[in-house]
Amino acid sequence: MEFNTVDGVVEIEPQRDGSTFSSNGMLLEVGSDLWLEIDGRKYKAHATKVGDVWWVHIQGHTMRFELIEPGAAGADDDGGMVAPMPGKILEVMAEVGQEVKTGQTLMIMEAMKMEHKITANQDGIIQEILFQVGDQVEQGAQLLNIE
Amino acid sequence: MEFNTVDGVVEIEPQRDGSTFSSNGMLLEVGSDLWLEIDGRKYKAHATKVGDVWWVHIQGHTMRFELIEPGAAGADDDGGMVAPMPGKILEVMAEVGQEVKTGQTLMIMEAMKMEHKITANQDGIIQEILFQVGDQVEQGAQLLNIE
Amino acid sequence: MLKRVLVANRGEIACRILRACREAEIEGVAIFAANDSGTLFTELADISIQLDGEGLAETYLNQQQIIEIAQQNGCDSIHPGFGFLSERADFAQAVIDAGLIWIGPSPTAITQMGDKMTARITMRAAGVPVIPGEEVEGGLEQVLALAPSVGYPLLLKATSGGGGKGMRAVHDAADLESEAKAAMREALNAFGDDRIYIERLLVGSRHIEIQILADQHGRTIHLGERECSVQRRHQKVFEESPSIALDSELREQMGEAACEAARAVSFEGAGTVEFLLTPKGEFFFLEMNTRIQVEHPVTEMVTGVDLVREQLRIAAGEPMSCGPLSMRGHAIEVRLYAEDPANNFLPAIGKLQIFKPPTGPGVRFDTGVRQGDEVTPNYDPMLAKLIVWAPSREEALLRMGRALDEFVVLGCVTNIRFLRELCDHKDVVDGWTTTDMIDRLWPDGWAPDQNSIITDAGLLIASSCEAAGFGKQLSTKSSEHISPFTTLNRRFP
Amino acid sequence: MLKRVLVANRGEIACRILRACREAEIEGVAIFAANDSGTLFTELADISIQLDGEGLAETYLNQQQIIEIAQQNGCDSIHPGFGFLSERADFAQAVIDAGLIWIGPSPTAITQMGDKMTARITMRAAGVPVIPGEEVEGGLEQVLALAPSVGYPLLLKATSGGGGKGMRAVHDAADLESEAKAAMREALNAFGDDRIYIERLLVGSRHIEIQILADQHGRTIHLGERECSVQRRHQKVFEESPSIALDSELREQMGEAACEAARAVSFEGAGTVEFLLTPKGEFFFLEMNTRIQVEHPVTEMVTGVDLVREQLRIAAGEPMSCGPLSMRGHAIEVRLYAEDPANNFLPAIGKLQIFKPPTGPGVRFDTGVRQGDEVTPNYDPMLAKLIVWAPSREEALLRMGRALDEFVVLGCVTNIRFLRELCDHKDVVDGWTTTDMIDRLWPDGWAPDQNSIITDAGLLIASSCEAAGFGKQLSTKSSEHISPFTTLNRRFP
Repeated sequence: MEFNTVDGVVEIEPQRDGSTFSSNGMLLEVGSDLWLEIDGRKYKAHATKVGDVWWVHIQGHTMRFELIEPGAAGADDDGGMVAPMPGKILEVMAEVGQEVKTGQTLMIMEAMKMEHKITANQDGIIQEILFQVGDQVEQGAQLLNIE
Repeated sequence: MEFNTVDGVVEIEPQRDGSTFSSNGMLLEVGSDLWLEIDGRKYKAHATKVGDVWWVHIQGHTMRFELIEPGAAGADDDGGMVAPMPGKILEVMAEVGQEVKTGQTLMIMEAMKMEHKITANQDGIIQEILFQVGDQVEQGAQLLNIE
Repeated sequence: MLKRVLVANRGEIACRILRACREAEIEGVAIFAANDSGTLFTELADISIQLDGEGLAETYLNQQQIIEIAQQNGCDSIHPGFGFLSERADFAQAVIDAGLIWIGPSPTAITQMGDKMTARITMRAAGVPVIPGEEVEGGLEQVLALAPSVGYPLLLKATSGGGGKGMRAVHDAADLESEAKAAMREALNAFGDDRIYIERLLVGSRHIEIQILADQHGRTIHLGERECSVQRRHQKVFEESPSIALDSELREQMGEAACEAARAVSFEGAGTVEFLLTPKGEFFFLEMNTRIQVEHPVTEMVTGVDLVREQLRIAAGEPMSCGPLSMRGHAIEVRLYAEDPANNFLPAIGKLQIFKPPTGPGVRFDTGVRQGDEVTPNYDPMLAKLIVWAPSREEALLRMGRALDEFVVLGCVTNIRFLRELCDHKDVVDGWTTTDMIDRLWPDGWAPDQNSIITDAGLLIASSCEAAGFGKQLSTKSSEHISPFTTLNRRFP
Repeated sequence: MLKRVLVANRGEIACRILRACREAEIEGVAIFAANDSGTLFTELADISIQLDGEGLAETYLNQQQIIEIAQQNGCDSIHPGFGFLSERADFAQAVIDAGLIWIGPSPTAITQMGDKMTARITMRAAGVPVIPGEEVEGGLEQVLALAPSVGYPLLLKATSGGGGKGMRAVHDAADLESEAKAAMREALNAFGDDRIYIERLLVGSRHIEIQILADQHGRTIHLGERECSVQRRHQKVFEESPSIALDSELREQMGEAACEAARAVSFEGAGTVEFLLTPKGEFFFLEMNTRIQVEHPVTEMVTGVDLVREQLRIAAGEPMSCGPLSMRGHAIEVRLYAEDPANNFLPAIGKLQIFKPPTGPGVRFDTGVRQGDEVTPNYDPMLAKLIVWAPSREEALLRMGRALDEFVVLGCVTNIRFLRELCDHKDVVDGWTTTDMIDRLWPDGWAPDQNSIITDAGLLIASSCEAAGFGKQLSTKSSEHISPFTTLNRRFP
C-alpha cells in the first residue's frame, strides 16, 4: 500500500493475522477500537478516513496519510496550483510566460479574514493564470499552471 | 404508530411534509440533527433506537417509548416475570400453587452488588418457579409464571 | 518521588488517579479484569495489565495477584483508590511487606478506623462524641436482644462496611429480624464479614464530613467540610462545600475534632472524618474513611488543593504543598448513576449510545466512561461525577442546573433528571438538606416532574424518527436490551 | 435585573454568554447566519433567530437588522461578545437609542479607546506611559514619510484594529511599502477603515494585560494580570495568570495604571488594558479593549470572579458582586485553532469527524463546536479554548500537557500538537515568554517533534485500517476535502 506523507511516498504492507496487524515489531488490534502495542505497552489510537486521507491520532500526535489508489493518476505534483480554501484573489503578481522559482509569491488571496500567499511549487514557466483580482475562487479551483 | 409508555399504550401518527413532522402544533425537523419547534422556539433534541425502544432527550428530559410492532405479540404483560439484569437468586419466597397479590415480594436477587426484590406484577396463582436459590440468571431470563 | 504507581482500582477513580500520576510525571499502571478491557482508565494508564480470573474476588480483590503484578512491572507503590481494597489493613500490610509503598495510612490506622466498633471505642476514648448505640459482638441473636435498648428508629450498619452496603434503617421492631438478615448477608457478600452493629437513627440530621491531610513531617490539617446529606439508599448523590449549616466557629470545632480523630490513630495521607450534625447543632462521630473519598472534588474546588496529588507527595515522604486553609466560593458534586430514580433507584444497564457531558465555565467532569461504552451489572453503577464551582451557593445551584440540562445520556437509564430537579427543589435551594430528605420528600418514590408538552414532544420525536428511519445504523439487536416496561413494576416497593 | 439578552455574536463566545445568561436566569436570544444554522450556540439559546443576508456585513455586522430582531423579540439588552460589533461606538449608540441596554461601556469610552491614536493621546494625558511611535493622519505617503523617525524594527497597526488584523512587523525599510499596503488592505476589509499607525517594535517584551471591572456605583477594580506573550501572526495562542514577570508591587503599579486608564474614559463594565513590559521592567500602554476578552477565563479561574456574570450585573445597574482581589494558583489557556502550525499557521477547514476534548480535575473547556461539525472558511478559525487551573505554574503546565495529550481531533488540522510542545518547551517552562518567541524559536517555521516510532505507528494504523475497512461508514466523498499535500508547500513562506 502506498501513502503520500510529509516525508514523501511511503510503502507499507502490514502483516495480518485475523484482526491483528503488525510491522516493525508493532502490533495493532483493529476492533471497534484501535489498540497499538509497542514493547508490551498498549496505546489507544484513533483513525478516520476522509476522502483518500487517513487521519490518525496516537499518543498526542495527529498525522495524515494520503492513500495512493493503485492505478490512479500519480499524486505527484503536476504543476497545477489550486486554492487551498474558498476565498477572493487580492493580487496577481505574475504573468503568463514569466519564469518563476519555487517559493516565489504568485498570488495573494484572502480567506478566513486573513491574507494568504500562493507560492510557486516548482521552478518553471507560467502557462496559465486562471483568475483575476477580485475573483471569488472555490476550494480546489486551479489557479495557475507552471511547466 | 403505537408506543408503550409509562402512561400506557399511546397512539400517534405525526403528519409528514418532507423532512418535517408535526402533531399537536409542534414541528419536528428530522435532518442529520433533530430540531423541535414549539410556539416559534426551536429546541435541539436527541434520539436513538435501542431494540424496539426509542430513547429521546429534549430540554433536559429523557424519555423512553417502546414501539409496538404491528402484528407482533402484544406488549401487555402476560404473567411472565423476567430478570431485569443478570444476577444471582438469593431467596425464593413463594411456592408453586401459591396465591399472590400484585406487589408481593416473590424473590430476592443480587445484581450490581445490591439486593433487588422481584415482585408480583399481577394478582394470581404461581404456575412455575424456574430458578432456585444460588442460581445465576441471565438478563431477560423468565423467573416465574403467574396466572 | 514515586516513579511508577499501580492503581488497584477501576472506572472513574482510576482515571482520576492515573491523570494525577501523569501530571506528577509518575508512570501509572492500570490493572483490569477481562470485562473492563478497553475502558477509559486502561487507556489513561502508561501500562495496563489484565487480571486473571473472573469475579471481584479473583480480580480487583485478589491481593496476591495485584502485588505480583506490581512487582513484575517495576512499580514502587500502590494506590488503592476507594472501595475494593482501599480499607483492607491486611492488603496494606502485604503491600508494605512486599517492599512497596502503600499510598494510604498505616495498616494499624486502617484497622482502628475500619472496624466501626473499634473506631467508636477509640473515638470515645479520644473525647470525640459518638452516636448513642450498641456494639454487637455476636450474631443475629445479639442484634435482636440489644435493639430494644437502642430504641427505634435504628440503623443497622456493617462493622466492616462502607458505601451503604449492609446498612438498613429499621423503623419498627417487626422488621428487625428480616432487615438484620439482609444487612448481614449484604455485609458478608460485600466485605466478607457479616458482623453488624446498631446505632440510633438521628432523624433530620445532616451528614457533615471533614477532609483531613496528614504528612510524615508532623503536620495534620483539615480542609473544611463537605455536606453530603442528600442520600438515597444510604448512598450520597449530591455533595457540597461549604455547608450552609456551619459557621467558621463550628467549622473550627469540627475540624479540630477531626484532626484529633486522625491524630488518635497516627493517621497519614488523605482521610475523611464523618459526623452527623443534629438539628440542635450537636455533632457525633460517624466513622473515618481512611482513603480518598468519592466527593473529594468539591473540597478541591473550594480550597484549591489537589488531594490526589498531595496523596502522592505524602506517600513519597515529601511535605504536603498546601498552605493555610483558604476556602473560596461554593462547589457542588452530583453523582451520575446508571439507575432508575423513578423505580426506587434500581441499577440500570445498557450501552451509552449517546453520552454528551456538559462543558464550559465552572464545570468539572470526572468520568469513567465514554460514548459507546457498555454499562454492565458487574460493578458499581456510578459512572461519573459532575462538579461545578461558582462564587456563591445560589450561583453554583443555577450552574449545576444549566450543566445538567446540557447533559445527554441515551441508551442507559440514569439519575440525571432526578439530580436536575434536586437543584431546583425548594428544600435544596433553602439548604434544608438532611439525610432523610429523599424519603421525606418522595415517600412513595420519585417520578419526573414532566408536563404534557414534554411528553407530547417526546412522542412526536420518537414516532417521527421511526417514520423517517432516523439514525438507523445505531440501533442494536432487540435481544441485547430488554424492554424496561414489561418486567418491573413502575414503583419498585 | 435583565430579562432577555440578545447575544450579537457566534461560536465559542456566544456559548459562553448564553450559558451565563441561563445561570443568571435571564433568557438568551441567539442570532445566526444561515451558514451557522444548527451550531452549538443556537442550541444553547432560549430563542434563535436566523439573520437575513449573506456575508458578515449583511449578518453579524448588520446593526439595523440586529437591533430590529432585539426589538421584535422583546429583548431588553444586547451583549456584543468580542470582535464583530463589540467595539463599534456607533452600534452601542444605536442600541441605546433604540431603548435597549448596551452590555458594555459608553459609546464615548469605546470611541476614545477604539481609535488607537486617540487612546494614545488620552493615555499620555492621563500620565500612563505609551510606546514611542507616531500617529498618522493621512494615508500611505505619510506612513512612508514618518517611519524613519520611529526607526526599525517597527510595527504597523490598524487604527481601528484588533485581533492582529492589519498588523505587520517591518524589520527593513525595503519591505515598508508592501507591508503598509497589505496592512491597510486588511484593515479596510476587517474594520472598514484603512488608517494605520506606527509604533516602535519593542523586541523581547512581554504582553501583559490587566483585567478591569467598573460598575455604575463608582467602583473600578482590577483583577490582576494575564500574560499573553506567546503569539503567532500577532494573535495570542497561550495565555496565563499570574505572570511570572510580575511581583505584587509591579502588579499594583500596573493595576493602578489600568484603573487610571479606565477612569480617564469613565469606563463601565469589563475591559482590559494591555501593556508591553520590556525586559528592563518598563511598561507601556498598548491599548484598551472595551469588551470581554478571549482569554478572560484564566482571570476567572485565578480570581474566582465570573466576569460575564458581572457584566450582566453591571449592565443592569447592580453593584458588582466581587470582593477584594484574591488570586489563587495558576491558570493557563490555550486557543484551539483550525490551522496548520507546520504550514505557517494557515487556517484549515474540514469536518470534525472525531472531536474528543479532555476532561477531569482542573480542566475547563469553552467550545463553539462539537463532533460532527463542519469548520468552514467563513469565520475566525478559533474553535474552542482549553483552560486549566492548578496550585502552581509548574503543575498547571503539566496538567495542560496531560489534557492536550487526551485531546483528539481528526478531520480538520488544528494546532493541538504545537500547543502541546509549547507546554514542554524550556523557554515556556522557565517563563521566558516574549511576544517574539515563536519567530525566535522557529525562524523557519514549526514542525512537529515526532520520532520515527510515532510515524511508523501512524503508518501501521493507516494501512491496517485501510486493509480492515475500519470505520468505513465515516468516510466522506473525496471531493469534499482536498488533500493538503498536493497544493501547498510544506513550509508556507
